[in-house]
Amino acid sequence: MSSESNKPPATDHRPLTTVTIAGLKLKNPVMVASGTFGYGEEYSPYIDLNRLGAIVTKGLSIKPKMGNPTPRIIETPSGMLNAIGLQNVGIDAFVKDKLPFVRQFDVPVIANFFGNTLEEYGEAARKLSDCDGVHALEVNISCPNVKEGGIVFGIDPKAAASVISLVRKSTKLPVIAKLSPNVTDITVMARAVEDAGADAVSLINTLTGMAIDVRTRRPRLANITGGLSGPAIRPVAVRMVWQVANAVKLPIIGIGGIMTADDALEFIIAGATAVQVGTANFVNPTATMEIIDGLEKYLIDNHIADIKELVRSLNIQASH
Amino acid sequence: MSSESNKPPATDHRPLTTVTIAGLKLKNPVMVASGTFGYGEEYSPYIDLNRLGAIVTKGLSIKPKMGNPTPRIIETPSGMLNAIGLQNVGIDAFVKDKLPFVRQFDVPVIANFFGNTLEEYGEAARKLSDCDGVHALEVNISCPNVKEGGIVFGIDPKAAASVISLVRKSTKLPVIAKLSPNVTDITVMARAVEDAGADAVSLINTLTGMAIDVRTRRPRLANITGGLSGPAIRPVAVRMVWQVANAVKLPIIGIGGIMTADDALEFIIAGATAVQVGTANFVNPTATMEIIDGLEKYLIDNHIADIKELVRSLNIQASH
Amino acid sequence: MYQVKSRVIKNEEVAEGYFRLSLECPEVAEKAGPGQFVMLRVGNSYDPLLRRPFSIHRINKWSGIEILYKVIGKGTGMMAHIKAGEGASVIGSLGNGFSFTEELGEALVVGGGIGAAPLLALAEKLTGKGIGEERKVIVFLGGKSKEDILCVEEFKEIGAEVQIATDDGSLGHKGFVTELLERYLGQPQGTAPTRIFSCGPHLMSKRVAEIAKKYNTPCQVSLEAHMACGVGACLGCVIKVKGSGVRGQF
Amino acid sequence: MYQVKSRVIKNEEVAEGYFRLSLECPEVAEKAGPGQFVMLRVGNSYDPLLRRPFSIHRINKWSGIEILYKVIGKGTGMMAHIKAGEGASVIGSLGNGFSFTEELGEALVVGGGIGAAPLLALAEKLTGKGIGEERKVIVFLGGKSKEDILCVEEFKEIGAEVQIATDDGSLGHKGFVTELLERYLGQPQGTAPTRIFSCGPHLMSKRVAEIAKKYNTPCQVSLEAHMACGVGACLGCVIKVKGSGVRGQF
Ligand SMILES: Cc1cc2nc3c(=O)[nH]c(=O)nc-3n(C[C@H](O)[C@H](O)[C@H](O)COP(=O)(O)OP(=O)(O)OC[C@H]3O[C@@H](n4cnc5c(N)ncnc54)[C@H](O)[C@@H]3O)c2cc1C
Ligand SMILES: Cc1cc2nc3c(=O)[nH]c(=O)nc-3n(C[C@H](O)[C@H](O)[C@H](O)COP(=O)(O)OP(=O)(O)OC[C@H]3O[C@@H](n4cnc5c(N)ncnc54)[C@H](O)[C@@H]3O)c2cc1C
Ligand SMILES: Cc1cc2nc3c(=O)[nH]c(=O)nc-3n(C[C@H](O)[C@H](O)[C@H](O)COP(=O)(O)O)c2cc1C
Ligand SMILES: Cc1cc2nc3c(=O)[nH]c(=O)nc-3n(C[C@H](O)[C@H](O)[C@H](O)COP(=O)(O)O)c2cc1C
Ligand code: FES
Ligand code: FES
Repeated sequence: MSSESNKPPATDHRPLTTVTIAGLKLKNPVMVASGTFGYGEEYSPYIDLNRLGAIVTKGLSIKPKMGNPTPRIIETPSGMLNAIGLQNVGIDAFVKDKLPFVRQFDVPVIANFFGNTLEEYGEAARKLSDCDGVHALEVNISCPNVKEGGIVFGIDPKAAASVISLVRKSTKLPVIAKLSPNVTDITVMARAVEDAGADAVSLINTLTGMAIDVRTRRPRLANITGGLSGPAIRPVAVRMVWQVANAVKLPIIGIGGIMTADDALEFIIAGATAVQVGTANFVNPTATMEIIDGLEKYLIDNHIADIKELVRSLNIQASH
Repeated sequence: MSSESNKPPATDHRPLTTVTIAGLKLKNPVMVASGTFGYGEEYSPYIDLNRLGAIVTKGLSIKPKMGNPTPRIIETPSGMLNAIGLQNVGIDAFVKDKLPFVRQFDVPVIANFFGNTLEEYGEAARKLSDCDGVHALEVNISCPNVKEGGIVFGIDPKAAASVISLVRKSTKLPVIAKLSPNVTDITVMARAVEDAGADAVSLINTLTGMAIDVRTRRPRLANITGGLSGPAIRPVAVRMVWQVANAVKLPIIGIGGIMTADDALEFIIAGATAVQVGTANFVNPTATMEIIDGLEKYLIDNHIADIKELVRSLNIQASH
Repeated sequence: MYQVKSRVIKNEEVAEGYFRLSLECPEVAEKAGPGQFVMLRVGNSYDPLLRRPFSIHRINKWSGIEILYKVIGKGTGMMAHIKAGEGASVIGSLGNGFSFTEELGEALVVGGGIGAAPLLALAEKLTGKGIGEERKVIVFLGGKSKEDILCVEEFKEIGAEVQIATDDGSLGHKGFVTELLERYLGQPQGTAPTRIFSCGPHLMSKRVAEIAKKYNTPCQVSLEAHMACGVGACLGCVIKVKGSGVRGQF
Repeated sequence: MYQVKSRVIKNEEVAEGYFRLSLECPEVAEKAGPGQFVMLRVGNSYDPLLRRPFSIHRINKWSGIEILYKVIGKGTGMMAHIKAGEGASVIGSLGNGFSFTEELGEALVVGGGIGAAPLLALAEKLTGKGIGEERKVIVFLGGKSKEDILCVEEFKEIGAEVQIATDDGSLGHKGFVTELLERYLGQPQGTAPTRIFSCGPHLMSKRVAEIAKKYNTPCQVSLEAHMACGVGACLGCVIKVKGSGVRGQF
């Protein structure tokens, strides 16, 4: 009774769900994660793209990339391993063939990209900044499937900082650094990219994993190792978001195994200003819509007028 | 037809399943993991302890430890988070009250232990070596739930090496270093403990994770963070075992999400000489027995005379 | 204690959202006592991963046990799909269960919602009587609404008196079941040794304990502990362990 | 393409380990063609996590579709537990499916084991005939044993001729189904445009392709690709994508 009456009265208006990440205003904090939503068109028959907070593209590179041999995807308990190998059409074809489709919609487009060398990161950033319809850049320094040295950027704070500084200099767009979870201390990486000029961090990318076919005694992925995603990794992702929230001031985009609104709320309460939904798109193409609705319902049910009040609201006082 | 006739004839005898880890001979490579099997008595109504490769005890310390407040355990997709906080009866009570029970069985006992300081590791190693019925020591340098500084040992190669050197000097028993997966490069840790005199490495301990109750906006574990175990982490564990197998010569004990014989085989093929079964004990107390039977069946079905032939047998040649 | 692959005899919805599962497991049944529980697992999915604890609802000594469960999440949702003839893995029986002596003359049994589950096995033992002695068993059942009042017929059949309370007044007294208990204890009492047994949600148990303090030792079973192993091996639940059995919050 | 929460009409075991699932999903049915597939999900467990692809077995234009599936692992094991009235999530219809023109005079339809599933919808369309034209449909079914020969009656009912081969000779010709196809093609042929359609295990498909090379264009559906999304979004399966539909290995 008494706790009920302490609550503020239910708001008359719909709660505010808009958030701003690095100057980019989003209708709501729910984006789709890179590599899990194609270039935007693939899921357009199933959901209204206008309702998304933002669309993050498949990881792009200067040159088109064929990716790895198959099998590229296998299922694991409550997760999946992928070793797509960053297959993509290349930035030029993206701008020419893919961007016009998503530009039709009222949704910010965040271009996820990577380079095989430091210089390529700069060049890609410049190219993407020049085209019409890209609203922010997400720098993938963390893909575990590139063998050309890309991995180094994601796990070494100095290398990560050098990539982000260069990208920062090469674009006027907001720069989001996407962090790898395959590190001892994610806060060191977050601080490094913060100092190097990133406007936001997104985390986590996939955990490196592996599975073996015991009949053939061969790896189940042609690439041997791959990236683990899905609900299995969510506890690790939430922990890292919480750690980073306690270490840097940058806005955080939380990613990893988000399937439902409650999952998204875990990340937001832990410290994320926005979230990305990845593997869930495959399982349930309407997951993002359900999450957006679920967040709004949570705000109403809990008498919260603005979703920003939830960000970093974790209460760690012992309860007894 | 032709591939069939290329196979060696089925062995007349039962295949060999014995393995040797750091001089310790095991009937078979299947142990129970620390903290998931109590002190041995708890599961004795359900399985024949004599059939186990070895029993690893709950993590022991010089002084008894109360552990963390509850909730200490929560379920996550295909996994669980625990923050027991290394509750244990202490080495003296273990020797007096617990060891006599397991000593009745024909099974090697591996004492898992930890210290809050470097000195405590040495003292604990000495104490455990003096008592009758402990056959090897597993040094937990990696528990994420000890806040007194214990975590440092597990993620810093120099600190890990200093612990292992000291333990090495303090005992004549085989020394197994148990590694944390919460590091950028597990091979660096494995090499550090190899150089410091470890006889074997066991991996992985739990991944640090976290979960939030979105109704109360509190952590679901009283300790805030906990260790993720179970099938969810298996792909990460298999990957790390494979990496370590390519980096050190030490025998490896593979741990992480093993539920079935096929899971155990993944680790063995990746490079583990033996395995430990943890969370699976809770789900299926007879898991170890089924795994032991399943390994033997696999050897027979695949015409393999000795399980040692399987260790590090992963074929990474492209198949097409 | 055993781990058995038991066969499902029957799995039927006895009320909206409540199922009764009959399991063939003579070994477990033989040793089982009221207030004890089993750890159950159906299917082979790893989500949910852990076994689920369920009180023993009824014991059929030579054949098996029954479980009464409420569907609330993934685990119980999967249980609701199990068909007769299929397998379920049972670990049990665990916990020390309810205890009373032959001399007990009057038993006041208080159940809230699904908390009625273990009380049927208890009532069956209580009404089984002592050595030639007469024993009075009153069962107080509470719940949100009439759908949450379980096993009334079963309790009556074995000779227990049943008193009912619902929050919405759709059946019996409108109010808390503990009010019925208090009213009863407020009346002039006989001299027979009396004991209260209860199982239900946390708040109900607390109130029972308060009431019982004045009159007798309460004996409670909590259905709200989170358990990973159920046998004392994981140290996840901070419970007193006796032998290798988990004591629950008695 | 739609994602729909469809209602299960029926889910019955039609042969040991083989089930037929009828789903109410008029939107999907309306656009569906033979050789297309749907991505299915039942329950809310995350293990298995991904949807499972199933060929459209039969199309009931105004109401829904049928799936014929073999229980082999966790996903299909869970499907076998779904009851009429419950929900299943369907994404479809996906893939380009089988194609043929009105002129087609003779269709040789080859199915191995569960590969028969998509062939019934195909045969129904094939026997539906062209504009006033007569069309011959011969269905060649192969399997390990007679239990693996599916839908013989259904194929016959719609007017197809059925030829059977089993590895163990328990039904029809003892040997491979491709031997029946070869034997048939070895006989003197008419002049009607002929086409081979096939669906089955990898080795069978390979052999069909070899045989077909001499005679015609084969058209194959593989049931062995691992798919995460089924719609071209994950790039997990290296398949040609047309529009947003996945082409499968046709
Ligand atoms: C000793 C004991 C005896 C019990 N006896 C019965 C009984 O006879 N009949 C009955 O219907 N229920 C009983 N329960 C409660 C039952 O175990 C839970 O309802 C069940 O585990 C929920 O599983 P789920 O997967 O359907 O729900 P979940 O999806 O796991 O969770 C739904 C809700 O149930 C809670 N829950 C989850 N796991 C547990 C757990 N291990 N223990 C308690 N709560 C949990 C969660 O916190 C959540 O609020 C008993 C519990 C205990 C500890
Ligand atoms: C386009 C297409 C159409 C299909 N149509 C049918 C059909 O009509 N009827 C039918 O019974 N089956 C069909 N299949 C196969 C069916 O998808 C698999 O049998 C099913 O996914 C197995 O799921 P499971 O969880 O029971 O098995 P799992 O436990 O996942 O695995 C058991 C075995 O099945 C294989 N498998 C797992 N997932 C897939 C997958 N996504 N695709 C293919 N194989 C897999 C595994 O490698 C393993 O060998 C089709 C597959 C494809 C690609
Ligand atoms: C099939 C697949 C492809 C991916 N491709 C990319 C990519 O190109 N660039 C990138 O930064 N992340 C990529 N990711 C990682 C996701 O964006 C996301 O960080 C990760 O999957 C964790 O989120 P989830 O658990 O919600 O999927 C990919 C993930 C998957 C499953
Ligand atoms: C409840 C619980 C308690 C544990 N306690 C210890 C411990 O005391 N010492 C230790 O080295 N590891 C401990 N572990 C880690 C396990 O030994 C094992 O490394 C880990 O759980 C991964 O294996 P699994 O996935 O098979 O459980 C514990 C794990 C669990 C689940
Ligand atoms: S549930 Fe494991 S000790 Fe209580
Ligand atoms: S299954 Fe995702 S692209 Fe084919």
